[in-house]
Amino acid sequence: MIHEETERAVEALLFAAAGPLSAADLARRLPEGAEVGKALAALKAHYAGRGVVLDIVADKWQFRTAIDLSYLMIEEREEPRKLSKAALETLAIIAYHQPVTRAEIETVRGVGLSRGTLDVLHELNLIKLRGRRRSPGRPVTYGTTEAFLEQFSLPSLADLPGASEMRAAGLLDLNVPSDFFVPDPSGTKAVEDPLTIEELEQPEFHQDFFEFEEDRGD
Amino acid sequence: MIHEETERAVEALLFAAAGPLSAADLARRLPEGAEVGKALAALKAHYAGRGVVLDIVADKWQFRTAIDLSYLMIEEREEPRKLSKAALETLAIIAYHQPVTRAEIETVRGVGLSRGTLDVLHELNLIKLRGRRRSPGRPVTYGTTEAFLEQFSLPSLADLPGASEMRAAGLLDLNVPSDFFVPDPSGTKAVEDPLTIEELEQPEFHQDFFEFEEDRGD
Amino acid sequence: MAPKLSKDDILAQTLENEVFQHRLDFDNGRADNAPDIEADDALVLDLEGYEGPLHVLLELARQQKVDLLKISITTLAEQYLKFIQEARRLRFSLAADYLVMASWLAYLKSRLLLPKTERKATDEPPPEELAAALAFRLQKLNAIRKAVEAIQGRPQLKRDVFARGDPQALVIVPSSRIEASIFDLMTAYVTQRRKEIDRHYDPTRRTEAYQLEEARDHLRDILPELTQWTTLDSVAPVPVGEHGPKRPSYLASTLAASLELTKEGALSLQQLGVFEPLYLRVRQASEEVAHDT
Repeated sequence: MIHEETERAVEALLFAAAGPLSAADLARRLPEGAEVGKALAALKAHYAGRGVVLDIVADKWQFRTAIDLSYLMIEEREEPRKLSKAALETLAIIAYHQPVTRAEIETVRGVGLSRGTLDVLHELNLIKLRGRRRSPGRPVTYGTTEAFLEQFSLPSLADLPGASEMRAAGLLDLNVPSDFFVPDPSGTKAVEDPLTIEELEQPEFHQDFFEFEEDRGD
Repeated sequence: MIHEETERAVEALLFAAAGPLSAADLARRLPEGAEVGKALAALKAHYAGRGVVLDIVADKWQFRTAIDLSYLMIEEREEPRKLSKAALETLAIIAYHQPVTRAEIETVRGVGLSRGTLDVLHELNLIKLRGRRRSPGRPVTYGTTEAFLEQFSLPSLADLPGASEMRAAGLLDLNVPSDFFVPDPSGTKAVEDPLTIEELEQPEFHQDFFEFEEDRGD
Repeated sequence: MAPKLSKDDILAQTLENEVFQHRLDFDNGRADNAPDIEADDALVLDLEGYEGPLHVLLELARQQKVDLLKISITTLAEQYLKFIQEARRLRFSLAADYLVMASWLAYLKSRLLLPKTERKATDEPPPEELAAALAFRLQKLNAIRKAVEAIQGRPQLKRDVFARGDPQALVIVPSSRIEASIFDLMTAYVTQRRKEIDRHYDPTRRTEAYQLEEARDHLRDILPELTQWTTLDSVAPVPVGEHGPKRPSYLASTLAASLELTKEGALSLQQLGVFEPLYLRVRQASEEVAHDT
């Protein structure tokens, strides 16, 4: 193996390795007789002063970013959040069945809704309070927000995939009854009253309301 | 920021990052006015022929080991999941014809698409739902993901091998000429109106709503 | 127990259909005497390797070694028909779409072979156009097959090229974006609705089916009476009262039973065309002789 090739090979191995490698580790992965020491020295010289340097720690070699550039490494990077299964499921029901009450969400899910789930969805601004159902107890109804449409790149609620798309995507199989029906959330349902301006403007409203409902629910 | 410093900074950021970074991603982390494009070009030239090279995948930049050194990377290699012939063909049709509906995939292959095929491609994060075709029934369309471009080392969809030749020969046209009617026992007939040349040439036609966001982000 | 048809009912019905009997017999005879296409050169039959009829056609077309747009569709049709014939001879169970394609190709071939002057003017496009369209479709599939090879030939991440093995994680700030696609949302929705359906499963709502066993017995009982072509409609029992199986169930099970009896060689089935009534008749000795030769 000519020297230049050994240098390239060592460079690639150190780069792709999951951790620091010793000269012996490198030699083991290269053809016999490869001059690993010489290649490491050449690489160290090549990278000197660059944004990435070749470091030796406890007899093992590793590429590191230059110390003086560490300020760049703490630059924030946006990582999309992962929703819990319960939150995603709740969001899906709110999206399709809106306006929907908490009790209705629980009926579809078959389990009680923990407070945290709705909180998370509120916090991410994916759901909002829509109004009050004109039924006994006048329960508050939930719906999705503009941010929800943006998140899923939907021009409008009418563009939420319906039963035929679910079927096309292979989600509905033959075991699903033929009368399986996915509601169209864009339809107008005037069976609820809008929330009053006062209710909406009270910053504590959400909080209080949740507490209140939680208490009643238990 | 002087040019040399920008180059070092970009080098360090690309090395440290867990995935490919776009020029915009890099610019956001650097002082205003940093000439990222120039730095990237200089780095690409600097690394040319070395054991590690600077690649463009999915319109983003990433250091990767040189392809001729793959034989050394035994410990790092992950055998890619073996895809069935049906899955590979489906993936190719989605890649070259996107956005494409399920019915169109079936028309090209002449057989119905089994449920598992799309599932596997979804699971491997190679395909995604792109939007809905603006045609009767508004069928859902599929496209490939960034992970697909990363997996197959493609700078962009325009770099799909042979795509321009296929397009020139009319082979990427989703219309079947004349009243072609080979019987289709799967019962899945494309329910779409044929697209006119004008429609195909309108940029916003192809732009399904799922892309809004990407476009806005750039 | 399923109500039986009286002997008189069957007789009246068969008499009405007297006119059909000859036609049916004629068609039947012709089908039996159709000359076998010779299976001379050994075709490699590996249906498992093909996804569908279009894939088989493409393979055959590639053997002609000419531009896919210039292949001879009549040759291709012959090759395909031979392939299907051979597959059936070797008792491969063929999926319906292979047979549908075979009959379509046979039809197309016959139209292509007719001199232009003899062709009746129909609403259908000229056969040359259909042939060109088929060739184009094969070319498209072929292009995709080449694309598969081209894509697989690309340097693949973690197989041919490798990214940094130990990236220095940048500090991550959670964003308001969530990692969920519309597909995830649909899946989450369907999962729950399915659970809901399962929870509300009501076994009393089950509809009763006409048991296949019962249908078989019923058909065997009346078999000796079916000496003339008789419609499935008149053979299948009619529901009595509100309980018990519905008419479609009677029809379906009787059809299934008649297919079984036909397979056993006790019965003949005949249909004049798609969506036409199905006719049943007890198998006659002469038929069996004709079939064996």
